[in-house]
Parts: sequence; C-alpha cells; structure tokens
Amino acid sequence: MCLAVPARVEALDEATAMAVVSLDGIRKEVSTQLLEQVAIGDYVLIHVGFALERIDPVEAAKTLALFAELRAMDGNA
Amino acid sequence: MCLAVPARVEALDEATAMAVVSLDGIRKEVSTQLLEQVAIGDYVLIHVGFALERIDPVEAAKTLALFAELRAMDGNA
Amino acid sequence: MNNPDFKHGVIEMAHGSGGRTSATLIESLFVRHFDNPLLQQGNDQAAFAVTSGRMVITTDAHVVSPLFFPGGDIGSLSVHGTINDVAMAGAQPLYLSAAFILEEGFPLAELERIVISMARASRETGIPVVTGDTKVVERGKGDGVFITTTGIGVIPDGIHISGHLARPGDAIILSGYIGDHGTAILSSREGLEFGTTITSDSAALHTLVAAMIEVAPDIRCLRDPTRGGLATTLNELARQSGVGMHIEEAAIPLRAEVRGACELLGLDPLYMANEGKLVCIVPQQSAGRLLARMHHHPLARQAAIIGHVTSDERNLVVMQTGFGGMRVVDWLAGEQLPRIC
Amino acid sequence: MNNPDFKHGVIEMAHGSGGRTSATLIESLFVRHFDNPLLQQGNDQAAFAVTSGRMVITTDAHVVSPLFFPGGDIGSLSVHGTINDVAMAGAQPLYLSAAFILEEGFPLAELERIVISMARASRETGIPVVTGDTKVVERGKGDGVFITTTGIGVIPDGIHISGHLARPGDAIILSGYIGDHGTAILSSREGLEFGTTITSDSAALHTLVAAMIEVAPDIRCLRDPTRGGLATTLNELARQSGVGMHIEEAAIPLRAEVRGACELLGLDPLYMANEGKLVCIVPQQSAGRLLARMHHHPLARQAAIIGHVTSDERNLVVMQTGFGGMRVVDWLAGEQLPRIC
Amino acid sequence: MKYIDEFRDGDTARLLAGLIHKEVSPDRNYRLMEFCGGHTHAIFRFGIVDLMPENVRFVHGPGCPVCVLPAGRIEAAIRLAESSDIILCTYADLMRVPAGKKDSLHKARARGADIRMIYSATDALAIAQANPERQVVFFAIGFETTTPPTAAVIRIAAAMALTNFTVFCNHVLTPPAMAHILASGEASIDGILGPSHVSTIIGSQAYADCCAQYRMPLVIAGFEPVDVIQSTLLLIRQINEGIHRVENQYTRAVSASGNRKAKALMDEIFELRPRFEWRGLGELPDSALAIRHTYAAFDAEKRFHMAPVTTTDIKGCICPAVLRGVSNPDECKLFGTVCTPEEPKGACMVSSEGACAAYYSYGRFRAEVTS
Amino acid sequence: MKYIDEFRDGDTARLLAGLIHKEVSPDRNYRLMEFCGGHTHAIFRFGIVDLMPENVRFVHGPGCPVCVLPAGRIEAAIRLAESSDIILCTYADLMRVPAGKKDSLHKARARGADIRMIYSATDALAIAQANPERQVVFFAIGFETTTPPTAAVIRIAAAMALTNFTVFCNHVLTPPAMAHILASGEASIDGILGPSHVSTIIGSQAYADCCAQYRMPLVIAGFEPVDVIQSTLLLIRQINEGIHRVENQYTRAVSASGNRKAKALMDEIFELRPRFEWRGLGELPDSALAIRHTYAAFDAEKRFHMAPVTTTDIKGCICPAVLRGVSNPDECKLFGTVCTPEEPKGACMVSSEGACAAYYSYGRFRAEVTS
Ligand code: SF4
Ligand code: SF4
Ligand SMILES: [Mg+2]
Ligand SMILES: [Mg+2]
Ligand SMILES: [Mg+2]
Ligand SMILES: [Mg+2]
Ligand SMILES: [Mg+2]
Ligand SMILES: [Mg+2]
Ligand SMILES: [Mg+2]
Ligand SMILES: [Mg+2]
Ligand SMILES: [Mg+2]
Ligand SMILES: [Mg+2]
Repeated sequence: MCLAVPARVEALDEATAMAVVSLDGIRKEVSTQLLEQVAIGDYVLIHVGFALERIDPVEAAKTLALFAELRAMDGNA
Repeated sequence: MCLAVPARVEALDEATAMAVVSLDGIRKEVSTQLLEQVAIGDYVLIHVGFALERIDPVEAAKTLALFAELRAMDGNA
Repeated sequence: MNNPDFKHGVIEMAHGSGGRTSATLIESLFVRHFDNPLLQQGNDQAAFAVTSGRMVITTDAHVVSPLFFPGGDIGSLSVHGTINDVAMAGAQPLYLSAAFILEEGFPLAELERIVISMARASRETGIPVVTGDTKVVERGKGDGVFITTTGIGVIPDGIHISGHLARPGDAIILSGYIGDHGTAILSSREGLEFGTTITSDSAALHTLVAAMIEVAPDIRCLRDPTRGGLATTLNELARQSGVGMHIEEAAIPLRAEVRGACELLGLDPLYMANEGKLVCIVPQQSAGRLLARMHHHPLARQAAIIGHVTSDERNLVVMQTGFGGMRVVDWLAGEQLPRIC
Repeated sequence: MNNPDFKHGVIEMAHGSGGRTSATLIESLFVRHFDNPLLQQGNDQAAFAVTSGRMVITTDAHVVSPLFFPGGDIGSLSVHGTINDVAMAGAQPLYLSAAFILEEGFPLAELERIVISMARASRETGIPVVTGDTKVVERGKGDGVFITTTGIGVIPDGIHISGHLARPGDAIILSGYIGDHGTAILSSREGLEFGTTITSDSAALHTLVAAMIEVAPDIRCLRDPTRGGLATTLNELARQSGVGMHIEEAAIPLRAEVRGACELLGLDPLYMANEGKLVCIVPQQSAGRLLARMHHHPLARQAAIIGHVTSDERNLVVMQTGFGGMRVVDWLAGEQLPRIC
Repeated sequence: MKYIDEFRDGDTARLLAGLIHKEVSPDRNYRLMEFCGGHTHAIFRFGIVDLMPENVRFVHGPGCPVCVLPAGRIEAAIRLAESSDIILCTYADLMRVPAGKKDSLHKARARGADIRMIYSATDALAIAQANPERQVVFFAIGFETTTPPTAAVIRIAAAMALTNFTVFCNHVLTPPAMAHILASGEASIDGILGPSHVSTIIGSQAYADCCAQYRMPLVIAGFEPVDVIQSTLLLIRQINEGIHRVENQYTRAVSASGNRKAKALMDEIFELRPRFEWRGLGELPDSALAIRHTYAAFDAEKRFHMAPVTTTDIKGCICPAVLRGVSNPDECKLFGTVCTPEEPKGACMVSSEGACAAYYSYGRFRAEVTS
Repeated sequence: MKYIDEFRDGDTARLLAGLIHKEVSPDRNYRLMEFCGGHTHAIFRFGIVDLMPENVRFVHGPGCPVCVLPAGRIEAAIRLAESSDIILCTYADLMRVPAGKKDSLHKARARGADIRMIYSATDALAIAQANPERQVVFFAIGFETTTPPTAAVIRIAAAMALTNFTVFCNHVLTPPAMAHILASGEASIDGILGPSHVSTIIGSQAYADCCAQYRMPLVIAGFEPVDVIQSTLLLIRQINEGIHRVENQYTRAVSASGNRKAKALMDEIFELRPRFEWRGLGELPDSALAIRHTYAAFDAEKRFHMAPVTTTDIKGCICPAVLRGVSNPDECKLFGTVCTPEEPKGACMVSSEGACAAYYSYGRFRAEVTS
C-alpha cells in the first residue's frame, strides 16, 4: 500500500513549505511540511503530494554495499 | 409587434384556467385566465401562451361580407 | 468478460478508455447490431475494393436535441443525413463510418435503442456501417450522444452534379413538403411542446436520386435543404453558381400543420429544416420528364417545380408571395428562434 | 458580410445554424486555412477520381483534454490520428473529412489556432481536408471542441495487412519510445500538472509505413498503440489473430521521464497512449531488413524488436520483466488513473 | 387557417388597393405611420408597398417592444446575470439585441451566464419551481399585449409564495409613446395605422384623447395584409375628408373598451413609473409600468438592488430617428454593410419587426427585384 | 531512478533468492504474510514467486487501504454526494470500489453526483477555495502514510477559517489490524513482511509489542523487489533460528521512532475512534482515527449528520477471508468469471494492490505462462 517514490529536492520555499522535486526529469511541487529538515539535494519519499520522509543516504549505501559484497562473492564462486 | 394568432378552443379546464387550442392540426395548451368567458369552438388570439381575446365571429363576418361585396362589384364591372 | 448491462447500466468513463471495457461495448453493441463482415474484422479501418471512376466523401456531425423525436432519432438521422449528402452528388452510397461521442451517465438502454435504429436504417438503405469509433466525455461535457457519420460513394459515369452548375433558365424542383423535420423537432423540444401528427421526414434519398439521374442525367445541382431550410439552400446554390432564383410561394408543398406551427411560433417555413427532401436544378427541357419520374417514387410524390434560375448578378432569391407581392428570400440570419413579436 | 471577430469573438449558436453566420465562419476559417480546390467547391461532399483497387476508410472522434498540450493540440492530433489509422492498413492516405462540434462560448481565437494547426498538419502530410461539417452545441453540452476526422486511402497492390494475420513465430516490432503522448497530456492536465520536457509524439506515420512495406511487403499487422497503450494493442492483435505474444520489457524503448512520471502517479507505461508509434508484426525472416529500414526513418530511429508471436490459445500477452520474472500483460481494465496505493 | 387566410387573399388586396389608387388625390402625399412592427413586417413580407400609389408612403413607428428597449436595460440584465448565480429567463426576441459595447444577452450566455429562452411567461415560473435553490429572474418586456401574462405569473407566484422568482419589469405603454411622437411633430405624418393586438387589451377608446388633441386620423388595423390595406384605405378617406377620428378596422378582435379582465389584472400588479427611457424617444413620463409595492417581493430591481445603467449610443446608428419616423433605415450609413441581421448594431436590425431588419430581409434589393 | 533501479536489479534478486533456496529447511513450510498491498503488487509485477522455493508461500494481508474500507462507508459517501449539492473529492483509487448493490463512486458520478478525483489532499482544499458557495467534502482514506497529509490540510483549513471544507475521515491504523490477525490465529503464518511506508511515519518500534506478544518474526520491508526478497531471507533466518523480533530491512527510510513531526500533527488533529469496522476484520477497537472535537467544524460526519450505513455482504465474495490471509483469491468462485477488474464484485479486485486484482492481472495464468 501507499505508493511513495524517492525524488530529489531541487528547490525549496521555506515560507510556503513547498519544494520542487525531480524524478528522472519529471518535476513536481510537493509539500515539505511533514519534514523536520530538508535540503536541496536530499531524496525524499513523495506520497499524495507530500514529502513523507528523507531517504538516508548512509543507510541506503550500507544496504547496497551488502548487495555488492554478495555479487562479489558470487563472482568469485 | 405582438405576434398573436387566432386558434380554435378544443378543450377547456376551468379549474386550471387552461385550454387546448388548435391551429391547423397544431394543438397547444394555453392559459385562459385573461378571458372573461370562453367556450369550446371559440377562436381566441394566442400570445406568449395566453389567450388574449376572443375573435368576434359576427364582426369578422361583417368585414368579410364587405370584401365579398367588393369582389362581387368587381366581377360585375 | 461480462456484457454491459443494457437494461440499467449507464455509460462510464471506462467505456471510452480503449481497454477491455471499451472493447466489450463495441463487440456487444456496435459490432452486434451493425453486423457486417468489414466491421467484424475488428481493425481500426475497413478495407474494400473499388473500380475506377469518381467517388465522393462527406461527413456530418449529428447533435440533435431531443435525441428521440417523432419519426426518428439521432441514430436513423445520422444514417439518412450522410447517405443524402453522398446522394446529392448523384453518387451511389457505398459505406458509412460512425464516430460516437458519449456522455458519462448516458443510459445504455437509450444508446442501444439508438444503435438499433441506426442499424435498421443501415439495413433498409443497404449501406453498411463498416468502421467506427467511440469516445466518452465526462458528464457535463457532452449531451448524451453525438454521432458523426461519414459516407463514401461512387458517381456513375457521365454524371456531373455540383452546386456551381446552375444556369439561368433552369427549373428548380423541390421533392416534397418542407419543414416537417423542423416542426417535429420543435414539437418535442422541452418548454415548447405542442401536439401535432407531423413526423420528421428523415429518409435516405439515394434511390430517389438514382431514379432521377436515370431519366435526367443532365441534372445540374442537387442539395438537401437541411439546417437553414429551403431558403438557405437556394441562396447557397445561387451564390455558388453566380445566379439568381425566382420561386413561387404557391408552388412550394407545405403541410397545414407546419404552416400552423410556424404561425404560432413566429417562424418561417422556408427556414425550417428538412431531412428527407431535395432541391434539384435541371435544364427546363428535362424538368417535365424528371418530375413525372419523381412522382412515381414514394419519397417524391409531391415533387413540384417551384421556380427557375435567373441571371441576377446579386444572386438574389426572390419569391412571388401567395398574396401576390414579391419579396427577397434571404439567407437565415442568426438562428431561427420562436418569437413573440 | 463581416468576418467573425477572431480576436475577441466566441462561438455562438448562430455559427451552427446553417445560415449566413455558419457560411461565413466556414469560408473565413475552414475553407481559408484548409485551402484546397475540393473544399472550395462548397458542396456538401467532395468528389475525386480513383483507380481500381482496394481502399480503406477510418474514423476517429477526438475529445482530448486539454485541447493544447506539449507537442500538439487537438487539431494536429485529429489529422495525425486518422492518417495513422489509414496507414495501419498499409494504405496511402488520400483525403480527410473533418466534423467539428463546437461549444457555445468557445473563443474563436482558440478555434482558429486549432484550425491553423490542423491545416499545417494537413499541408505537411500532404493529405487535404476536402469536406467537413460544423455544429454548435449549447454551453455545458460540449467541451470546447470535438473533432471527428475520417480518412480514406488506397492500399497498394499485393499488400494485405490486418489484425487477424499474426502467426506464431512472427516478430513484434515497436517503432519507438512509448508513453510520450500520455505523459504530455497528464503533465498539462488540471490538478496534476508536473514539469517535464516530454512532448507528445503525435505524428503522421504514413511515410514510415510506405517505407516499411517497400522493404517488407509481407507485413502481417500494423497498429498504432493509442488509447490503452501498447498493452492493449498487443492484446487486441493477439485476440484477433488467435495467438499469444511474448515480449521483453528490456527491449521496449522508454524514456526516463515517462518512467518517472509513471512511478510518481502509479501508472504503467505499457498502458499510456501514443500518437506517433506503431506496432508491426512481420515474419521473422523479414524482421531484420525491416528494422534496418525503419531506423533510417526519422519517426522510427528507436524501433526495436520487442518480442515474438506465440501459439498461446488463451491469447495471452506475457512479458519477461526487466527484473527477470514473467508477468501477464493484460488489457487495460477500466481507465488508467493516477493512484495513491 | 381561419381568420388568417381570408385576410391574406391577394384578390381582395388588389381590389382594396385599386380603391386606394382611385381615391388618392394625386396632388398630395399621404405619410402614414404604421405604429407597430407587426405592420412593418406585413408590409414587407407581403410586398404591400408594391400595391400602393407613389404618393402613399409608410413611415415606421416605435411599436416594436424590442426596438424601444434602451441598451442600458439589457446591460443591466446582463450584469445581473453575470454577477450572481441567477437564471435569467427571456423571450428569444431579446437575445440578440445590442447592449453596450457590442454585447448582447446571447453573447453573455455564450460567455457562461445562465440565460434561458422561454416561449411563455409561465415557463419562467416553471423554471423557478424546478430550481428552488436558484433565483430565477424573468426579463419581461413588451407593450400592453405582453403585460397581462406577466401580471398573471406574478399573481400566481405570490399565491404560491415563491421566494426565488422575480421579474425585471420593462413593460411600456403605447398611448404615451404615440402622444410623444405626435407632440414632437418631427415625423410630419398624416395618419396612423393603430396597434392591433395592443388594442385588444386597451381598447380603441384609449387613443381618443391623443387623436383629438393632435387632430390625427387613426385606424386600428389588423396585422394581416388585407387588414393593412383596408385600414390604409380608411385612413386615406379620413385624410381626404379632412376628419380625424379613431376608427377600428380590426373589429373582430378589438372593442372600444378592450379586455377588462386583463386591464384589471395589470392594474392590480403594476403602477405607473414616473419616467422611463425609450430607445429613440428619450425619457417619457408615465410611459411604463413598475411592479406595485404590494408585490415588491417579485420585483427583481428591488430584490437585487439593480442600479440604472446608462450606455453610450452606437456610433452611426440612426435607430432613434427611425423609431420616431424621422428617417428610413436605408438612410443609415451602417445599413447593410456594417449593420446586418447577423451582426446588428442597433435594435431595429434585430427583431423581424424592426424596420431595419424588415428593410434588409425583404426590401433591401426591392429596386432590383421589381425592375 | 536513484533508490529505485538499484532495488530492481535482477542479478541481486537472483543472488538473494539463491541464498533463500540454500537456507530454507526442506522439511517445513514458510507461510509469510506480506502485510501490505504494495508487497503483493511487487510480488506479482516482478514475478518474485517464480524465484522462491516451493515451500515459501506468500499470504496476503489486509494492508490495502482501499480493500479494508467497508462498503457502508462508501455507500455513506455516495448518499451524501447524491443528497446534497456538495463536491466530493476522493483519491482515484476509491472510484471503482463496490459499495452496496453494485454501486460505486464512479457510478454515482455517472449518475450526476459531483465527485472529483484528486491526486493530493491539498487539491481538495484548492477546490474548496475555488468554490466558496459550495460545500466540499474530502473523502479521506488510508493508513498512517496518508493520514498526515489529511491532518495538514485540516490544519490549513482551520488557519484559513474555511467554512465550506470538511473531511469524511476513514483513516485506519496498522498495528491494531496486525494484532487482530495474529490474535485470531486463523492465517497460521510464520512471519510478517512489515509495512514500508507506514513505517516511515510510525517507526519500527510500533510493532514491537505485537511481535513480542504473538512471538512473530517481522521484517519491515521496502516495496522494491530486491527489498522484498532480502526481507524474505531475513524472515526465513529468524524462523530458522526460532527467534522473533522486529527487524528493519528498509533502513534507508524507516527509523525506530518514525517521523515525529508527522506523528505530532496527526495527534493534534485526530483522536482514536473507540470502534471502527474493517472489511474482512469486522469491528476493531481503537483501530481508526476520528477528527478531534477541536476541529469538529471540519468533520463531515458531524457537519452533515452522516448516519452509519450497513450494507450486506456481496454473495460469494471471499474478500474478508483473503484480507485475513485465510484464503487465496483463486479459491473464490467468482474470481475471473463474475468478478474481474472491469466489473469488480469485491474491493480486492479493484486496487492494483488488492490481492485479487494482482492475481488476476499478473498471476491468473501463471501456470500456463511458466509452463
Ligand atoms: S441599420 Fe443598423 S445601425 Fe443603422 S439604424 Fe438600423 S439598426 Fe441602427
Ligand atoms: S475475486 Fe472478487 S468476489 Fe472473489 S474474493 Fe476477490 S474481490 Fe471478492
Ligand atoms: Mg456533409
Ligand atoms: Mg447532411
Ligand atoms: Mg478509434
Ligand atoms: Mg449535459
Ligand atoms: Mg446536405
Ligand atoms: Mg479509427
Ligand atoms: Mg486513430
Ligand atoms: Mg453538413
Ligand atoms: Mg463545459
Ligand atoms: Mg488506431
């Protein structure tokens, strides 16, 4: 449930708590009022026109590193 | 001004002061509330859905008689 | 896949989505009733063989209100109207296409009634609906059903009929009573209802035209006096041909009821729409023979010579009134609306 | 007679009355911009010569909203869309008809813009609009402009293309990126606006088709994946031919932006509309040659073999996902709407 | 059609016209004002002019309810329809009448105002009943013929205690307009073809004072062509005899005192307006009706606080002079070129009763036609 | 697309699937409930089942907001939209969900109700501002993911003192539904793929009590296919080890405590409903949200005195059992014949997250496809 997609913050308007996010060339205005902090360049999860949460790049990297490790092991096998 | 056509009263509803009039096969509902009296068979002048006045058959006949006389005179001439 | 509910269902946006709901509607309604091999192929177009010669194409969008009226409905009208425009070139109609624009919420039962009527008209005329299209618009962005039909046909060798060919001296023939369609529509229009036995004259004229060109291959112009009525059609032809016209009010077939309705509403029968009549312009020497032939056709029993073409450079249509005076019969200006003064 | 005020005027009921106001609109707008001798004749139909052979007729009602969108408008779309349906029979389009249903109050300036765009598309493709019709409906009973175009064309000798001719083993070719038109429309739809550089792919494919049948006269099926998208077109062809299809997601040309828009709105690009693409089914032995030729045509630079026809009796279209799994690619069910879950 | 066809008989018309030819004195002109648009329409539609001697000239009068309504009243109705969410009901005749700045009701409707054409005043009432949540305003126009139906629906609305129905009243009176024309003397006329259907309501006596005061022959004339020709003959006879009285040719429908019931109804609902502007005639005292205070709840001007709107005249349009009988339409520079029935500049080009429209549709090329 | 493509990589998926094949113990079954429709969708769309060992079975859960909304709530919204002149705004997902008697919002719209599909809760607010004379009702549905946006617009509407905007609140809570499923024991499951986007808001801690109480392994799983497979592996490991804890695979978006700002906002606007009916699960206590008294002016149920509507179950539809993880869609007699995405009989056939729709669109002929 709850379709939400990660998109990059391209522009921020603090006064209105709105941001322009982009997803592979698609730009969309969304509300950032649910976020405690957000910066240009952040990836945020977009759901019904609101940014729900920031994607944590460190955690994502960790997960991906695990996969890379797996692939490396497989290549060696 | 004031398009009004003579039509024959075909049916009367005193309760609603409505009549059905006909004009060469066209039947139309009209209000008779502007008329003091009206009977089936009367010709009435219809204007914006109301019967304005009865056509006086005697007066009409007089006028037509005059025309007939004229034609007769012309025929003799 | 379940068939649509033709009893209680209504048109929904999905019927125009292009997906399975659309496909099911097309199969169970259009293909079923129009029932012909070209349509059954299920392509986005219909292919057919032709022999060399001249062809015609014509199109008309039908937006009539009300959809059902005495003597017809938008379905039969959309078949007749387009067949007639093909026939008015002297052509034998071959095929029709039909594009439907449906309003969300329109009852499927009414749609089926319309399609059945259209299919009957198609069968009776022998002109199949071989390809089509269905779109659905949101409620409030349409008016129930609009039907655009396009017709194609072939012109027999040696026939050259066009609105620009009228010549001074030619006879003007009208195939029958005018104003029946317009009167039937008005009689059933909301807020204006009146009782009448008048029904629309909606009819396909191609067999009449075929009979006419057989005896008078020298016919110059044919046109069906639809929107704008006889007056507008004569003006169109006069302008196209660069001629004038002289007509006789007394010669124009007009039913008493149509005249009555026009008197009542302040309208002029010359501007009332017809859907099963034609105006024919033909050299005088062929007029008598042609008229005699027309009188044998069920759709032209009251055909009459109503006037002749003149050399008026202003392209005026003038009419000798029944009363004896002369008047200009102009184009329809604006719309013809019931008036009070 | 004064010309309509194309700067400030709006469509009024009288523009559809059939009288002089209608005639003036037709002259000053349609005849002027579509500018061709057949239309100029001013008849209710257009006549033209044909040589013997096979012809096609097709019709489409265009009801797109918004009327103007990135990369096109309803005018150009109504020309391209119908030319394409003619071309999908392998035919060379000859002529178009156009029927307009205009809503009272629609700005004449916008109408003129649409007609100019339509005229440009007609000129660029070389396919004239030779006959037409104009109706006006009351405000609230239409949606600005609906345009129904009908096209006719001739099929070259020896070409037999139809949706029922696909055979197991045949290659499935797609001419380019999918979903551009649907994305462009969505991006400009009220309440959903998003920024994108994507423009509609609306284009006339008849020259592409002509090039294709030159190198591959054995093409079995051609269809433009419009409403319902690629998925629905493949299902239609599978059902018509009584076959199945196997496609590879990775082989389907798809722009990042289109994919992005679909992710954002919960849509599937396989169901997004296209207006300048075609699906071609061709025997394997001709596929390579055909693809090479397509790559030389500006409208098919990204053409790709996306799969093959199978002998599935259930007429399923299945897809190897980019991820490596298999899924059924069904018909579009209902409408494709943006979703939240 | 009984009582129509007999009065459209060409032979009778030619016989009556023959008498006119015989009886006119060749050394004078007869300038006859056909007061009503209905007469204008008949004169052109049936080609009556062709039957008249050269020296009998018809002069058009102000008797077209659409033509005399000033643009400001239409503009006011448009503003009302566009400013609030009301349904404005009107007779179709008004739809194309020019208001200010090239505007009209039918243009306002095309822009989105909810304006509905009705055939009868009762239709407006029915629309009000069918749309209880909307305000419905009936844009009422017309002379004494059309006024009683408006009065009738106001009384019905009151009986039903409708709260969403009002009337924008523009009813005007014939005798004051006639008196004004005669008082000004501008038109220099010798006799008047008097209103036919107005007179069925107000009766032939209504013109007595006016005729006496201005020593003007007047014949109340039916709208059929034979009626018009016979009435013309009667007028010529009065003129020749040097008398001036109210004569009634239309006896089959008009009595001396008119329709008492209708008059009583009008009197119950309406009262005189102190002043009212007429297109062409300017502001005339006691020349129009307003809804009485007792029925104020049904008065749109009061309900919606409608402010008077003044509009500037249409440049070049000589409608005012045409309506006063001073000029002919073909004297207008705009006639037939800039001003046509498709794009009317003045009200007289709209209604088929308007003198300009009649000239355009039937008479424009009369010279060529008859030559 | 960053953070999407990496998690749709087929090679990674096959490697992880390989580990699953290696690690499952062949002599037992693993019944794993994918709580969310998002997981169901991913499993079918990407063909994940094909990669799993025979003895790893996915069981569908109730985590589709459209599926669990009882027909009576939709029926109530339809009645409201049809009885008054309101504009009802709703996410498109709800349009085709069956209410009572073959009805649905999109059928009501076709019949004439003013129902508008919106993409964002803020669109409903914009519609209210654009139509000040109409009442605008936002038909709000969804789990904790979709609730904060609704809370946000209510707060904005209050700040703007809008008087024509209300919300028909149908927001429900995930943990009570999960607890109910586990308490009943009907589904006999061995582990749970936990919600991904719900958890971004409520945090992973939210499931701790429930897992502990029912000794149930749970892995919060992203919605991309690699996320699902990795989470499946993590679940299998817990099961094999005989442990049960809340594990978080979706660390890039989900924290232990969730989104504090969003939670605070929800808390400001909403309070617990004592009871709420779920389709399939029946009435559950403290499982849904109502608008607080402070914001009662924005509560459509109060403004319009909406009465509860009960509808009868659809005959033959086993949606309730499917939503409880007890039955598979293909066990339903109506599946694929009477009930299709074009004419859905139950809610689970509507949303592309619904188990029946997923089976139909992607899985229906799975046997044939893979054979
Ligand atoms: S022709 Fe037109 S502009 Fe001239 S007076 Fe008549 S209505 Fe006015
Ligand atoms: S297939 Fe349809 S009827 Fe059966 S359980 Fe699913 S939604 Fe209900
Ligand atoms: Mg045509
Ligand atoms: Mg036609
Ligand atoms: Mg089509
Ligand atoms: Mg409508
Ligand atoms: Mg025609
Ligand atoms: Mg087509
Ligand atoms: Mg097409
Ligand atoms: Mg036409
Ligand atoms: Mg509209
Ligand atoms: Mg196509």
